[in-house]
Amino acid sequence: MTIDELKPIVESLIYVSEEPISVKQLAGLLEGESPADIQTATDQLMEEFNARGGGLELRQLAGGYRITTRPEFSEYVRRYLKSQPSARLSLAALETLAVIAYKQPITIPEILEIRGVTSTSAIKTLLDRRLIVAKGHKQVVGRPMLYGTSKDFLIHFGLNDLSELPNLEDFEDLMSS
Amino acid sequence: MTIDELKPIVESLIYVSEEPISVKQLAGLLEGESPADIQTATDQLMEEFNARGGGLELRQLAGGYRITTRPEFSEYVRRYLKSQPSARLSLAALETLAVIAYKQPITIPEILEIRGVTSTSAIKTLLDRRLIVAKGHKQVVGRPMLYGTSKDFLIHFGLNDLSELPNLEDFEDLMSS
Amino acid sequence: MKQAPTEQPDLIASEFATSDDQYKVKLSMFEGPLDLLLYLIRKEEVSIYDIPIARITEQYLEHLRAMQELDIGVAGEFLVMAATLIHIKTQMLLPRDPDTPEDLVEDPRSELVYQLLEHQKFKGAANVLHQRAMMEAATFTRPTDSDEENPEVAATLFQLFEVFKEVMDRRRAITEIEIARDEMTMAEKIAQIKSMLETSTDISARSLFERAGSRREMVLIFLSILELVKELVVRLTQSQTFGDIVIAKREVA
Repeated sequence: MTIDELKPIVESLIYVSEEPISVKQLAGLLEGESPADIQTATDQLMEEFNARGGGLELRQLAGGYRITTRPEFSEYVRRYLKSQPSARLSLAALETLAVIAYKQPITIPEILEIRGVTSTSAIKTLLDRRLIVAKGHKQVVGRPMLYGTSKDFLIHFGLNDLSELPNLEDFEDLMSS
Repeated sequence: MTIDELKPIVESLIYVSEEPISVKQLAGLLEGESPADIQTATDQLMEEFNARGGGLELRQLAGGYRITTRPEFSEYVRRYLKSQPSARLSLAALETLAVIAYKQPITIPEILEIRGVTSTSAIKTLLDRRLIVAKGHKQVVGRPMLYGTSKDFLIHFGLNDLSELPNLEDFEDLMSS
Repeated sequence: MKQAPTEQPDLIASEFATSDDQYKVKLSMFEGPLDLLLYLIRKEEVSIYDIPIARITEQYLEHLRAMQELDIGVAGEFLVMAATLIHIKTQMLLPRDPDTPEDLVEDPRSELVYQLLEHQKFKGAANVLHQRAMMEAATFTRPTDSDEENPEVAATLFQLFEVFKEVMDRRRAITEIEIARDEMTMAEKIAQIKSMLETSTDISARSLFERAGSRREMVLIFLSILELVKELVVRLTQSQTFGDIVIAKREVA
C-alpha cells in the first residue's frame, strides 16, 4: 500500500480505538505493511488532520494516537454531555504522585522519606484511580511493594511518555527568588 | 458567532455525541445562535469534512449528524474490534482468576469449594482470554484438570513472575492508614 | 480526560488571617512538617541555603503549640521534625574542632536543606501536573460503547488480591457457620442417645456407628458416648474382647 492509501485506514483505526493506538498495534492490524511506512502515514495524517483547524485534534498520547476535541470548545462539550466533574485529586495525592512519577519504581517507606509524611491513603486513592500500579516487590528486607505510574497516568496528564514530564531541576530555584 | 466560528464547535459536539445530534439540539446548546446559521455551519462542515477523503465521514443519520468510519475500511475496523477483547472481566471471572492465581495449580472442584459456586463458565472465559492454562491432571480419583495462570496473565497485570503478586502484607500496608 | 477542572492547589499558604477559625484552616493546610518549614522560611524571608536555625526552630515550635491549642491533631511527623530541629540547633552551638580542615566541616543543616529542596521540587512538579490535568480535562474523546448487560470491572493487581481476600473471607464465614452447626449437632446427638435410652434399656454401639452418615458424625457419636459416660448417665459393657459394646442406662443410685 502507498502512504496515501494507508492514511485513511490509520485514521479510521485511531477513531475506533478506545485507547490511544500505537504504531506497533497498527502494524499488527495492517499485515504486510512496514512499521516505517505506517509511522510515516501517521505523521503525515496528524499534520494534515490538525492543519484543518477543526474542532478535533489528532494527538500523541501514552505512546499512541488519539482524536480528542480541542480544549477551547470544552465549555460547549461539557454543557452537552452534562459531564460530572470527577473527584479532584487532593494536594497530598498530587504530591505523592509527583514523587512516584519521578522516582519510580519506589516503595512506600521511600516516599515517606521524601515527603516527610505517610502517604498510604494518597497511594490508595492513586491505585483506585489507576494512576499508579504495583510493580512487584523490592528485593530488600521485608520485600516492600514497588509502585510506578500507569498508562492512565499518561492519558490523564496528557503525556506521550515519561520523558515529557517537566525537568525536576527546573523547580529548584522556586524559593530563592 | 460567524459561520466559521460555529463549525469547529459543531464538529466537536458531533464527535462526542453518543447518538446522532440534530440541529435543534445544537441550537439548544448554542444559545443566541440562529438555527439557520447552525444549519449552514453544519452543511458547510459536512462538505469540508468529507472533501478531505480521510478515513472518517460526517453523515446525516436518524435526523441528526454523526461521524463514522467509511464503509470501505470496515474490514480493518472489524479486524481491530476482533483483536480487542474487552480488557474487562466479570466479577465471577475475576474471583475465579484471583483464586487460581493465588492457589495454583488448582482443580475445578477445589475452586468450587473455595468460591462456594460453580465457576465453569468463568473458567471458559479465562481460557478463551488466555489468562489461564491447563497444567495437566491431578493424580487423584477422576484425574481432574489442574489450572494455573498463563504468561498473558503476567503481561496483563504487569508482573515479571508470580512472586510479584501482592500479598496480605502489601495490602495491609495500604489499609493501615 | 473527561474530567472537570479542579481547583488550583494553594501550594504556599498565604499570610495568616486573624480569626481563630481561619487560623485553624491555615494551620491544617500544612500537610507535613516540610510544608510548615517551607512556609516559615518564606515568611521570614530567609535563604533556604542559610537557614537561621534558632529563629526558625522557635517559630516552628510556636506553630506546633498553636496547632495543639487549637485542637488540630499534630501528627507524629511534626514532633519528629521538632526533635530534628532542636538537634541541629544544638550542633550549631557546639564549638568546632579546630583541627578539622574548613572544607571537611559539615554543616549540620545540610541534610535538612537537601530534604527541603527535594520537597519543594516535587511540590513544583505537582503543580505542573495539576495544570496539565486541567488542560487534559478540557478535551473529550468519542464515547465508548459500554456493555450494559454485563457490568464489568477492569481489574488492577491490587483488586485481584482484594477479590481473592473477599473470597477467602467469605469462605471462612461459611466454615464458621458449619462449625457452629456441628457443635449443635453434638448437643443434639447426646439428646438423641438419651431419648433412645428412654425407650430401650440398652443400645448397640455398633448399630449407632453404622447409622452414622459421615466420618464426622461417627466422631460425634463417639464423643457423645464419652460425654455420657463422664456424666454418669450410661455405662459401657463389652461381653467379648472384640464384641459389640452395649450402652446401658445407669440406674440412679
